[in-house]
Amino acid sequence: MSLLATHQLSAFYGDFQALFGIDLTVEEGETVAIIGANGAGKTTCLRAVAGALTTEPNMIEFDGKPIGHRTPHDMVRVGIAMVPEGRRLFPSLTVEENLLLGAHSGRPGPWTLERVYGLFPVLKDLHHLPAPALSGGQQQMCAVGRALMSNPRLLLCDELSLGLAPVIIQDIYTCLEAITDEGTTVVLVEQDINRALDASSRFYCFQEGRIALTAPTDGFDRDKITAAYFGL
Amino acid sequence: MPTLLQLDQVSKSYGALQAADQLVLSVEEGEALAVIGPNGAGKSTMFNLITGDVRASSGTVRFKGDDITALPAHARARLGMGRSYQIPHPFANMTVYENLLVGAIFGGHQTERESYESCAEVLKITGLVDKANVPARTLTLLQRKRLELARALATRPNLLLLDEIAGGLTEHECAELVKTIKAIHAQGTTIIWIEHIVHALLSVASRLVVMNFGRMIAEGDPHAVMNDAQVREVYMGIPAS
Amino acid sequence: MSTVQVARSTRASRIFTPLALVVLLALATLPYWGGPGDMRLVAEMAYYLALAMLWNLLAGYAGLVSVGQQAYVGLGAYAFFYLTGSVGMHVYPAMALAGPIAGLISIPVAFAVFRLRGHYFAIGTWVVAESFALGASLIEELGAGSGMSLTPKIVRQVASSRSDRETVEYWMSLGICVIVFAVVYLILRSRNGLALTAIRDSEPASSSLGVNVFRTKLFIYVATAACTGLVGSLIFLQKLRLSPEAGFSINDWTVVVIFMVVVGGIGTIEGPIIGMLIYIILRELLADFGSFYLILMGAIAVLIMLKAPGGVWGLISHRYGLQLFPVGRRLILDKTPK
Amino acid sequence: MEWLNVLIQGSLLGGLYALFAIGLSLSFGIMRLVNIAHGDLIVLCAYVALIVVQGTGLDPVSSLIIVLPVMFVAGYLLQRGLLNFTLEGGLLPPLLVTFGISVIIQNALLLGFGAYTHRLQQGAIETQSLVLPGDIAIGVYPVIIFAVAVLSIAGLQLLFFKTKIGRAFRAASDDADTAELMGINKRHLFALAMAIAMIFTALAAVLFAIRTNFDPASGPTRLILAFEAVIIGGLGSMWGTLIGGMILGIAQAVGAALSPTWQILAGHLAFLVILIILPSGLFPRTRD
Repeated sequence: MSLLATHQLSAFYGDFQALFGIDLTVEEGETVAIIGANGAGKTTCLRAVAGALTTEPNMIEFDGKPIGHRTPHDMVRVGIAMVPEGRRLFPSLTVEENLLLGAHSGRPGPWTLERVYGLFPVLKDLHHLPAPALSGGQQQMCAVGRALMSNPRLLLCDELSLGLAPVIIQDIYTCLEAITDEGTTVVLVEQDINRALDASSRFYCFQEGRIALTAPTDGFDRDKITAAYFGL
Repeated sequence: MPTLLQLDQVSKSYGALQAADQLVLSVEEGEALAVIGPNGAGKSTMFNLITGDVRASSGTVRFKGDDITALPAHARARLGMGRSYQIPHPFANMTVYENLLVGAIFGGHQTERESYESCAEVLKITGLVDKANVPARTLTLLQRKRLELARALATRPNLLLLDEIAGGLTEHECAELVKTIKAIHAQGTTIIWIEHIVHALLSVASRLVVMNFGRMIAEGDPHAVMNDAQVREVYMGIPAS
Repeated sequence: MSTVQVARSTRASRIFTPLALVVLLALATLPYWGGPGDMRLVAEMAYYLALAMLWNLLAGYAGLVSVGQQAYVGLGAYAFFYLTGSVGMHVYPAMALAGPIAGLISIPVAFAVFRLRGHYFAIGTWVVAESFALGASLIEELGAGSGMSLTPKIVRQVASSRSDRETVEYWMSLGICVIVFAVVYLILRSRNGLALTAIRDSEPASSSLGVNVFRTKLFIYVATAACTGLVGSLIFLQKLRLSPEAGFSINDWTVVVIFMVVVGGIGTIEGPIIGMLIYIILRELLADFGSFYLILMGAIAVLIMLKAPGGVWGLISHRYGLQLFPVGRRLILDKTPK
Repeated sequence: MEWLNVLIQGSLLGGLYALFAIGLSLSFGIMRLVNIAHGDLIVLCAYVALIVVQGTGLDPVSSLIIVLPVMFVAGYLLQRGLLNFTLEGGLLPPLLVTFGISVIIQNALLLGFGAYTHRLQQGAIETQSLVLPGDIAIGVYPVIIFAVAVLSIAGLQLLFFKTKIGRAFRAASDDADTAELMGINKRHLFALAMAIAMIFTALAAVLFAIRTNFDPASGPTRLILAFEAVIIGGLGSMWGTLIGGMILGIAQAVGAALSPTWQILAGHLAFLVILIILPSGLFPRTRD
């Protein structure tokens, strides 16, 4: 049984349909990447899985149970956490408070404040600062740490590399490896294709709200993806 | 050719975030300029600084030789700037034709009667004739993007700023759009186009600017710029080897 | 010969317009077949409709959700009482000046309250209205807290007998309602109306197409204030007595009006008419139960806002696709059959 | 010395206004809800206290034992059952729904209790006063109200900055949608916020009703005073609300010292002037 499966997942923003019948599966312990151009529906798909968009119950199945109708805070309770695009830290909370907020649902598990600080030592040094005082890379770490604090079985990461310098992105992806080594399942949305493919074992390429291509990452001709993606 | 638009050391910061950092850019009349860069690189911010949606923290913006840094967006539109938004902002409760009419009357200095023909022409160019009398809220994303273009054209701009209007198009639709933009350009409209679909850009643009972290990191002949190692790394994540 | 044409009427509107004219004509002859009670009721309906259309223009079209329009009812009324009583002006020129005076005062007010956004704007306008009320109660020349009355001499300028006066004032109410309707309708059909609808849907896009958002809103605010002032002078000509509480009453001149617009359908021309009728019918039916009709009205407004934000007219026009007062345009190209 | 007296009396009066404002500031700050019915809820609380006092023979302050829990539950239900549904879709729904509630409360009270004025009697404390050097007489009761305001705000600060639920309030105030993605039940949290707001509203109501007469139409004036305190103070901190209340109180006291009829108008004018100079108040929220 897959940890996550979507069945003909469709999603709308008002009158506008953003996803058309997405079928994807994610196995426990896997890291799966979703890539595609702007507006292809990647973020929408993550938001639907996180409960931020209303869908039919059966469209999303988690651990064998239909959960498509649940609210976002319920999703956290069953074990789905999200690192939203653009980090979305709470500006009036300190770094530590942001992390503690991630633990609001009280889901038990290995991740505690100490372990998150162990993963991102820089956050420990800055724990009393308000979140906006952090650099982009530190904010991203804080956002990942905040999601981890809910001890998720499935971690959804939206554009971790957005607006960050390459060496910082490298750091964050190194940490992500440490997280997946714990057995946490990860779904990555990235526009930095190589980064996404390096970190994942399988990928889905989205186009106009549909899955255009899916394959294991290993041995896949990257130039082909790049060509398809950019039309170069 | 005379310079149409000039940015001189234009910067914009939001607190600690430097959204535009010392931008210097000069666009000649009749040029077609392409802008690429990762998400969050500051491309749309540059557009907003040009059109006046956002005021510069420092630096000057010149249009047709005049300093327009202090002018509000509507005054700049009346001087001959038309823009599309990356996320379409249709006037949802007005018909497509009425959407155009706003541009024709206020940005294009036409009376309502004078504008009939030109609005009809724009509808034809942008393939929205069949949708002329439906409320804009019923349009699909694709049609909304076309409406963005159509509305900007209705102001009869000298400078047309296009922000990702080809995103999500099929190969064929993209080719159609390129044809349209080429035709607009051929009529003498200066164009600045932000897009991720590089091949579409390159078939129209004669110059390419690459942005990252609010700065311009490369500029020049499109093919030369695309082969630049730094650009490949920043834009596509292909490590310089 | 142009091949491109624009049509502005709809089939429903072509049927409805003569119908509306017939109703108006019938109402105009009411003094000849109705009693004074009927006339008073219809006059009240007329000035409430005028206020509702004005608030709808302001909030429903220009997005300026003011809860302080009673300021201009009061200002218009005070201007009228002062000009007739203290200055000694004749009733009609005084009434003609009441609107412009309210409009003039609204300009500096606009520059102050336009600095406020959304909720702050709403509260700010209310405080301004309260300040005018308190100000009026401090000024001796305006009768301070006890207010002013129209002397019999002034009242006789309208007509010498009471019944004639009621007839004239009835026609004035009807006339001013028609004038306000025409002003609102013409503004909405004009280029300003086009700009206004655009601004309501998206301010940034309007600016990017050359619409001066601030000036358009200012124009609407001032025009609305002037018309509201005119209506205010008319209301208190009929009431004969003016006090700060009565002139600047938020409940009478704004809350009730907001309910009419919301229940009828905000942002439509038809909405205020329907909302006014619903309010008057409710009030007349429940007249024996004190202020119970207000509780019901409040509950209906809450329900409408939650379940059908488009109001009663929104429900009707959505179901039947009706537009009785078209402000839209249809482009007719030679190749496209309509 | 006369002006010092004015300053002190005005500041103490500001304590009452700050109490009026706390509930409004909470619902405005946390869920961006502009509660037009806030003033009428204050008056409603006063009538609930009146019923309790008349029914049980308790004195007004002791009646809080019953009034506070009742209003806590009422606040929770009001938000969960009604107001939560107004929060999507812009400015108009919350404004008009609370307008509707305001009219319903006012007229229901009018039908139930008539237009008569009422007052709660607490006894001798209402009239006792302290005399400070320089012949400045300060009422004991206004000092108590001011102290209650300070303690209330201090208590709320503790709640906000030292508890888990307070952290959740602050997070939801920053960005309610992201807070939901982090496991916070927005609807429950907002209802709790309104319940807490109602506690302070009830507290303010009883203290106010001991001091001043009230009738079914007393609400809107309290609403405006509360709004003015909140907006002058800015949404950045609760202490700002207290300072906003004090500025309002002082402006009114100065106005009243010039001429008694100027009291309320002076407050409004001070409010408008501050708002024109600083549209987001003295202590604005750093990000909105």
